[in-house]
Amino acid sequence: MLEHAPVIDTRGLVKWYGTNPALRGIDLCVAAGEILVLFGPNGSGKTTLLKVLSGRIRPTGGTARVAGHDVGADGDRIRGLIGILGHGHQLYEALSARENLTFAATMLGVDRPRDRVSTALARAGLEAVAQSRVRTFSSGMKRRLALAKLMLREPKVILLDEPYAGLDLEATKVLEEYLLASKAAGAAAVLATHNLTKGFAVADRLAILGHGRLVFEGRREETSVEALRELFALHGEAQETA
Amino acid sequence: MSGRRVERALGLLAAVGLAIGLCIGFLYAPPDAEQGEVQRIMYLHVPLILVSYLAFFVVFVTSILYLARRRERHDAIAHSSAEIGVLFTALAIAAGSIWGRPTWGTWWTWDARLTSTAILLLIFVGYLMLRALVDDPSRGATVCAVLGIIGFLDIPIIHMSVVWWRTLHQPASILRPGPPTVAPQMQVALYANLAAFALLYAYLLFKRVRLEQARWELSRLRMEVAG
Amino acid sequence: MNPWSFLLGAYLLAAVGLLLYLVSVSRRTRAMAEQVAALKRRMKETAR
Amino acid sequence: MTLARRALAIARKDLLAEWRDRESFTAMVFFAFLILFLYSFAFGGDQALIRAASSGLLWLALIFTSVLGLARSVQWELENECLDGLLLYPVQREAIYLGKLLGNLAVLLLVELVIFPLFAVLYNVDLWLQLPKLLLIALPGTVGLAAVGTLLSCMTAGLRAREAMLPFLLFPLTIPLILAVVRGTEVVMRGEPFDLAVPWLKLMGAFDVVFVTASLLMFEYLVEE
Repeated sequence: MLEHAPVIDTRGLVKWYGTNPALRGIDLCVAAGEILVLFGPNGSGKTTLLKVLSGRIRPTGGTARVAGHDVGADGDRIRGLIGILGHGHQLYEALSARENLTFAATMLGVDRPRDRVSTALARAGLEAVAQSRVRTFSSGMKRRLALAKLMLREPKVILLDEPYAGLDLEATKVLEEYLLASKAAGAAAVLATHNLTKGFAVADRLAILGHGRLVFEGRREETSVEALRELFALHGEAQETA
Repeated sequence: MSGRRVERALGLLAAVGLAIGLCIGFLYAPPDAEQGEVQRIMYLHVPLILVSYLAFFVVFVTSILYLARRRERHDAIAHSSAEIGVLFTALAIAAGSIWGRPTWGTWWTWDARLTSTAILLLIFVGYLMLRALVDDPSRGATVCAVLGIIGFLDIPIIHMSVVWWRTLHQPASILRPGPPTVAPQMQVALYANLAAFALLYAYLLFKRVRLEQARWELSRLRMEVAG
Repeated sequence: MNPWSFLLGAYLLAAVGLLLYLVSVSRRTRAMAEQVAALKRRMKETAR
Repeated sequence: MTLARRALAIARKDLLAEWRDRESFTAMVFFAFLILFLYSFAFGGDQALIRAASSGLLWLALIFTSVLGLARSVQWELENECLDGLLLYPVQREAIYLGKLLGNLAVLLLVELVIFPLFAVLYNVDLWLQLPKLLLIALPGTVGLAAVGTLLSCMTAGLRAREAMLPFLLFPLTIPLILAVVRGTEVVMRGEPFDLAVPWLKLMGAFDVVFVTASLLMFEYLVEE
């Protein structure tokens, strides 16, 4: 495979929910070792775009290729390459932290699952509560456990949907370390958020999504938080949440 | 428009066919030796049931095609055919029930054929209800395609179980609809009516699919307006 | 019991049922066609 | 092989959660017991009458009860977007269906194991000697019920009227199964020769094969968006 071929490559991506348009033609490229941060107000199509990239939903039109595979056709293969952190934490509250991770490790088919699970728990700082049920966790701890689930392996593509929501400072640091490590290992990442400051800090490239279209795209050097904030205000209210 | 012309021709054919079927059923075929004149309900009841099986078979085939190819047309045919199938089974059960009153002395009896038709009606009423409950049209089409397929696959099993249920534990009823040996004139009447009802089904299906196409057209226009 | 009343009942019921269905499909189709036409008209107007 | 391992992991996770909370199991056993209890009042306390219809009454209670567990099993996955997470694993869809099916089947069988003796005690039915044969009848019946129920509960998940729709679709589709399992149980309970139950066993076998295969083939379409 070509070294510089984009890992994520979409052309004219369109998605309709019944009679409502969510994406209206998205052209996007993300290279290996690149972090693209996607800004956009609620309902601008960020989550839909990530879901299409993960192969979870089928696009209405256009093409999306991830690591050379078409998302519509090769769903199984793509799911093996992607690590995703969604809106919901996707954890089973009746099970303990370790049980959740062990289940995830089995489903992901990672090597030496026991060691992996222990390492991930340690990185997320959850060793002490590994045997406690997720139900007893605070929302910050749940987010960290979801993060630990993501860290069970090294995906080629990382998709993060509002990762900063409900994340405490310590956990934000864990997330950023993980992102940088993955980037160094050559992973491509798409991070959707409406937190401009935090998003700007980790981005290589930035894009703004408004009403299902890309209204801005550029490298970090070419812009500033202030310029982004103005652009963002044009396309919907910016919501600065810590 | 050739579609319209085909539809009109089918409508005409079905009307003529039904008229001929009625004449043959009432004038040409002799009254039944045991049941007398009432037996003529058979020329309504049996074609309705058989054509509704055909309708559900069409649902089965088009549902498979929809899952394989995701064409709106296949879903439109499946949905329309299911609706007509439900209408026909309901009418068949009503006619059978009216036939049962003078023959068995009750409006309803757990006769094998009547029972399995009733079960079929319940399954496909569920299909239509499910269709009405799902808001996203493509999700509704997929879910209903799955239900249409398993509903049809269930038919032979239902039929077998109900027949065993009625025969393994109690003697078969002596008076069953449809005499054991059918007179040739009766067979002619039955087949003529069967053909007429099949034509009627084709006509209704054509008409109903056109409604579905108009619905798709409308949602496509709405998409254009919105985006 | 007169067999003809049962015969008439069965056939009449079927006829009424089929006719009602036919009418319902026609009406639904017409309503849909009107909506399509109205939408097309509105699109033309906005295009101008 | 990996398919089987992952299906088992899903079923194990379901059962582990069920073991911790006993949410479905307790509700189901209590509900089934309540129905059995109510029969006594519906039949005016006539034990002989209830015994005569016992297999039908028993299975009716179990089938009504099954809806609770089947609906809960999917509802549980919808919380916190767990189902989305499950579908994002690099796992064949068949494994997910099989896993959910096995989990449902295990819970249903456990409920049956508790309800059979309860029924025997309540209505003075001599069941103990017949228990192995009864289980032989119950197993294929429960497999079919769980197979159709798992598929349908995924179809109706997230719908507006799912509580009503699941039984509305499940009961008519499983009528052959209900007939077969009721007649089979009747043969066993009355101490009739077991040969009489064999055709019903075959029918249930055919039902199970048809519906498990069809569900495996179609589950993929159902969870896709």
